[in-house]
Amino acid sequence: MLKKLILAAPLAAMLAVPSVEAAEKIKVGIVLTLTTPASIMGKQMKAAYEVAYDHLGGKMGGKELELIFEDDGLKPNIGKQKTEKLVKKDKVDFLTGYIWSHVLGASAPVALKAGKIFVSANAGHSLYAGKKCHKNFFNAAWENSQNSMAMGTMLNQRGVKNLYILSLNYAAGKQMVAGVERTFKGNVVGKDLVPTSHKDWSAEIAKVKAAKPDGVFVFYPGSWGLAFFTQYKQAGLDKTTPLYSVFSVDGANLPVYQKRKMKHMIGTFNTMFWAPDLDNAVNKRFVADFAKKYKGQIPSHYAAQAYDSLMLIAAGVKAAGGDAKNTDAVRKGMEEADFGSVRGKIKFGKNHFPIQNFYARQVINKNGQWQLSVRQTVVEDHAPVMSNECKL
Amino acid sequence: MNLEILKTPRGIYNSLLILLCIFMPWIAPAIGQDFFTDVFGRIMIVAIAAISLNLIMGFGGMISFGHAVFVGIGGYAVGIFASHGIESAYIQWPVGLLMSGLFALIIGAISLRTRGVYFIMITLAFAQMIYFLSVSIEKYGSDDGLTIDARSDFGIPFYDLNDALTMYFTVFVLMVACLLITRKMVNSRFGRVIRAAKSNDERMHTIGYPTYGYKLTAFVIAGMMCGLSGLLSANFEDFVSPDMMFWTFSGELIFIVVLGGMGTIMGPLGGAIIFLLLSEVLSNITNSWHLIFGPFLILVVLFARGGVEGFLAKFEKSPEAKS
Amino acid sequence: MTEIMLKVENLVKHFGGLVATDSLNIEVEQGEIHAVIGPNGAGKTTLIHQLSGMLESDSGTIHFDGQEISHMSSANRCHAGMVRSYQITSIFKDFSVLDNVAMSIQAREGHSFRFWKNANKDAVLAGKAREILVEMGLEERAEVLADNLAHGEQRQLEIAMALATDPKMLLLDEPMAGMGPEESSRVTKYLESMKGKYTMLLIEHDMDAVFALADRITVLVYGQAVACGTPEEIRGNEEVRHAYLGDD
Amino acid sequence: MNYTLLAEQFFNGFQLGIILFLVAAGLTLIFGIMDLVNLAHGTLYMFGAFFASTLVAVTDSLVLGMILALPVMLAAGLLLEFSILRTLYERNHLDQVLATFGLILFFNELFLIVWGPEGTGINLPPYLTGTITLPGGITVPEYRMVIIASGLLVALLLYVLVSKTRVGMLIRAGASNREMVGALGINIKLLFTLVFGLGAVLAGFAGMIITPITQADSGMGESILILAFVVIVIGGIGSIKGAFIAAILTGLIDTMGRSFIDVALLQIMDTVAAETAGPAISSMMIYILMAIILAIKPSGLFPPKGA
Repeated sequence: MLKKLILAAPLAAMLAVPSVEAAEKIKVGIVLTLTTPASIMGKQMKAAYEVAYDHLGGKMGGKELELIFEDDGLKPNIGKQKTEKLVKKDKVDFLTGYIWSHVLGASAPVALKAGKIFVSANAGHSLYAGKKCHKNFFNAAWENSQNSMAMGTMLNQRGVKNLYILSLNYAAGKQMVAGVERTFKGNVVGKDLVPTSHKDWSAEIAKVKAAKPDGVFVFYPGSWGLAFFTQYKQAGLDKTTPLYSVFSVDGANLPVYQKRKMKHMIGTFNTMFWAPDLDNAVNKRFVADFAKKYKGQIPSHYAAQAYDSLMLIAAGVKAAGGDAKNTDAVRKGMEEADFGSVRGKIKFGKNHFPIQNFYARQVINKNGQWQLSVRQTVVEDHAPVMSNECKL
Repeated sequence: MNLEILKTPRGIYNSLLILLCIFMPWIAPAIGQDFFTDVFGRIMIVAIAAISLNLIMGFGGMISFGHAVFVGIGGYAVGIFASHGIESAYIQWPVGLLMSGLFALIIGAISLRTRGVYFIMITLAFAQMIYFLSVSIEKYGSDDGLTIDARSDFGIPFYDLNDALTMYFTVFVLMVACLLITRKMVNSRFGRVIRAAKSNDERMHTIGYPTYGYKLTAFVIAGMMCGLSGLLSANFEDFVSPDMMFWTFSGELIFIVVLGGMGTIMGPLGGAIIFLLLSEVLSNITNSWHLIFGPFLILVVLFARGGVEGFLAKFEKSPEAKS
Repeated sequence: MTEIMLKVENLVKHFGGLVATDSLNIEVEQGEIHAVIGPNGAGKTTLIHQLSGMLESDSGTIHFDGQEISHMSSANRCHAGMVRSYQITSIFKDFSVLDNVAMSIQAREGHSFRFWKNANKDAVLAGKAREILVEMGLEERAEVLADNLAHGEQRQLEIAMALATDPKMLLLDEPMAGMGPEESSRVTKYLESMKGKYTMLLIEHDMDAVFALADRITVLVYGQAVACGTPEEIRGNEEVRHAYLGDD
Repeated sequence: MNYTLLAEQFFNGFQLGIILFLVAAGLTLIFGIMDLVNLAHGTLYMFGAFFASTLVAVTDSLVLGMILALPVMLAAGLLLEFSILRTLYERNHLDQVLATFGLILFFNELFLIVWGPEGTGINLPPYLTGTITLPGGITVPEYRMVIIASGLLVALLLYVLVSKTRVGMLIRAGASNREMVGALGINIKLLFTLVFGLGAVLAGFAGMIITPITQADSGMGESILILAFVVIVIGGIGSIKGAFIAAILTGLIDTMGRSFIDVALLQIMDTVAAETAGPAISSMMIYILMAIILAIKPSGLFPPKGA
């Protein structure tokens, strides 16, 4: 009797989810990390999708739009499982979200094999910008090394001669390092990649001090940034050596930095394709509506990407006259990308990655709220370096 | 096969588990839940890893807290060869099995010199070491993992792992083979040595068994069986990443074995089905499902020792030997 | 002159500051029952541990059956023909009585790297195991789970397991410990019947049994052999009477 | 060779060793005396970090907050022991592993919900944010000095407690021979509870003093737990002395590895290979150390006598 219960309960619980399909709805499956400490980004992105949904009036190409969110738990196999569920059970027309390259690497093939259009809203898996590019694969964010390449250029512009590089010892961390080394023209006086289990940089910081660089490049996203920047100040380096970061200071964690009173972050530079004060009408509306939706926060670039991802899909559906099943027409519409992007105008390369500007951004304290502000354009119309490896 | 087994609750339950696995590809579409076939494919692959863990833990008393590492090694054998364009199963599979066996030999040789708590912690530490090593190898994707474009090629006409049903039943057949091997082995002379060593290792020495070699052999066999799970996982998921050897997965494997019924042949399969369905259901109910799952795990440990098999065995009249 | 089966020379074992075995010399002749007696803490069990290879000695040598075994592993000492039993019952509790004994049989039949054939249906193992059980009077309990045996029966099984390894010499660590008088006398009789067939080193608190069985007795006090001789000699030894046996 | 850097790194390694010791000391005692495999020991470290963060924020004083957090840690440890872990003493290691694994999952999720995904942290007061310059131009952040000093102080107190007091005598006796303590007619339950509480306070103390440096987030306990495992395995389970020496050794080797392995590798291979191998090897060093030590001494460097 028990065994029946044991087996029947999960089956019943799963079957309880209605699978009857409402006619002619356009369904978008969104896989994000909504648990674990990494959910700090995922939750912002979810809110941004909802803002985009509101801006679209809950419709795409005249048809009702449904967003289905799933949590990948920061695990590739879970991400893949959720993607399968979205494809096979919920029968979504599009898949988007995907913060992490490993989750994307496991999940994207499922969607692409099923003939779905897949839009990465964050993970900048470099293989998909080059060798593995696919006609149905779009990226509404960036390729991993683009941003750090822009940083290298910015360091040249700012006259940094001796640079110390600090990153994490995993794929994205190495791609960031490769990016900055590709464009930075001065000397790299030291380089350390620490394992992701480390939260204490005592050894590395001592090496930085000994090397006496005139700039430190860091890639320490999320909680690593919190810990690293704290220790940077404790070692007194904030007074001597300016910090240049990529993906380590953003709208998602600035409120946390502010809460922890990490004042030395103010004035530091980073690079990004977007900033909340980028001057265009779409962006202004997005930033304002996002704040209303999400704790009064200023959106991060994650949120901006999520917003653009859904708008990109909407542009495709619109071009196909509301027929989401007509993948060719949808794709063509998406390639043209005729929609109001938070970046101003957006355009895609043949590998379906954005060709876009990168800006130098600085942390400022405006009206008591820490935020990122555009300083200057560092590079214009930048495309991933591996674009020509794409045979589309 | 006789029908005797259907006379006990355990027998019915065990038969049901197998039937569920056989017919899921037809049950799932019939109830409009196609994706259940994938879920069960995945369950059976995890079950193979759990069966191999059960072999050393349930029968041999070796609590390996790093078992997931062998799933990773098997998986990477497929992934690394595939990334070099070598898709032949006759290269991928033997190498995958040999490498998992070799790693098991090295890890086992050091870990088995110690006992009890030391063994648990050392296997965990080695698994973490290999995990970090795999994360630092950029050539093979680092933590991004490797997407596998083509599944293992056996070069047999009409046998293609890309076909979903072929893949599913390949997994099924191999899982059943692992169950049979376990059953055969635990009742063999070798298996008795392993089981007796679990029961009383010191006595084994004094009646003339140098148990180290036997335990190490069992550890290597289990490592290879777990490597098989990895080979299948890589093909089934078309993807490998260091994540598959993270220590929490080793912990989950232990739980699966205990939940199903440690030291029973079919326990790991039942445990895998219940565990994976439960986590699926719970994660659909709430994102914070660990809040429910953690206490559930504790309750199982405190009040349901012997797992499902142990519970069902209580309804049996005569205490029969473990089959 | 009979052959010396076991020769222990200058054996030493320290635990921290405590000396458990202090330059001990013992000779056991082939076929004799040699009892080792002594007050609690005299180092009797430590001696068995050292002889059986469970404990590495600090110094000294052990010769058994013509070869030096001082650094041999327990398993190899067993294969050489020396097997021990335990004071605190040490059996495979989740195995049947028959299987407990069969494990010993299996050990002497070469390696056990046989992965396929069902050992439960192995007539050789079961047959020989049953013979031993018959000898020990446990044949009716063959299929019972060892854990479910009465205490005395478990003690018998303990000895049966040692015998089943087909040893030349038995190291018996208080075989009668915890037995009732009936079981105790049965085991005594049994050991007596085995006299000559096996060489035995017997540690026992039951003095009636010791004096009934032993050919020679060594008295151990604080890890040192204070006396050695026939039961009569030991009984007549004033020093031993005074220190240990009491003056009754 | 840059000797200032070498000295600084030595110092840093020592500090890492101190933190490891504080976590490992409790872990090794709990293993040694209660024979309890407590995976949730890392969770206690996390408890310390979060409780202290909150109390420091409430009291607006680093010292007061941390002092208040100690009894809270003790209470939390005792509560945990009383409610769940006590029933596990008589269970086998497997049950203990699983149940405490369940505790990890539960508390990580709970803390995530209560404190949010960004976790929490402690800001150092101005008087601790500076650096100290030692002779030879070695500069060290003041707070790291505080960690070392307070860690050493605790280690000293622990030494006195274990080697000079009656409770300590029982603890030592228990670590080397569990049955003996029972035979002495000691209230074993009380001793166990006491030892667990002590372990909880030590782990919690480590968690709280490291928080101003690393900040606190849910899941922080697991990476330290695995390192602490390595430490106590190297040191010999149940041995405080072993834990101390192994912790310092581990801290030094890990830090030295991260600092100098790339330089060393450059001597024998080209830049690209060295840059790839360097981080991989340095993250494996302590595990290799563990493997070597175990291959030579399977019970660790200082196994308690009689174990």
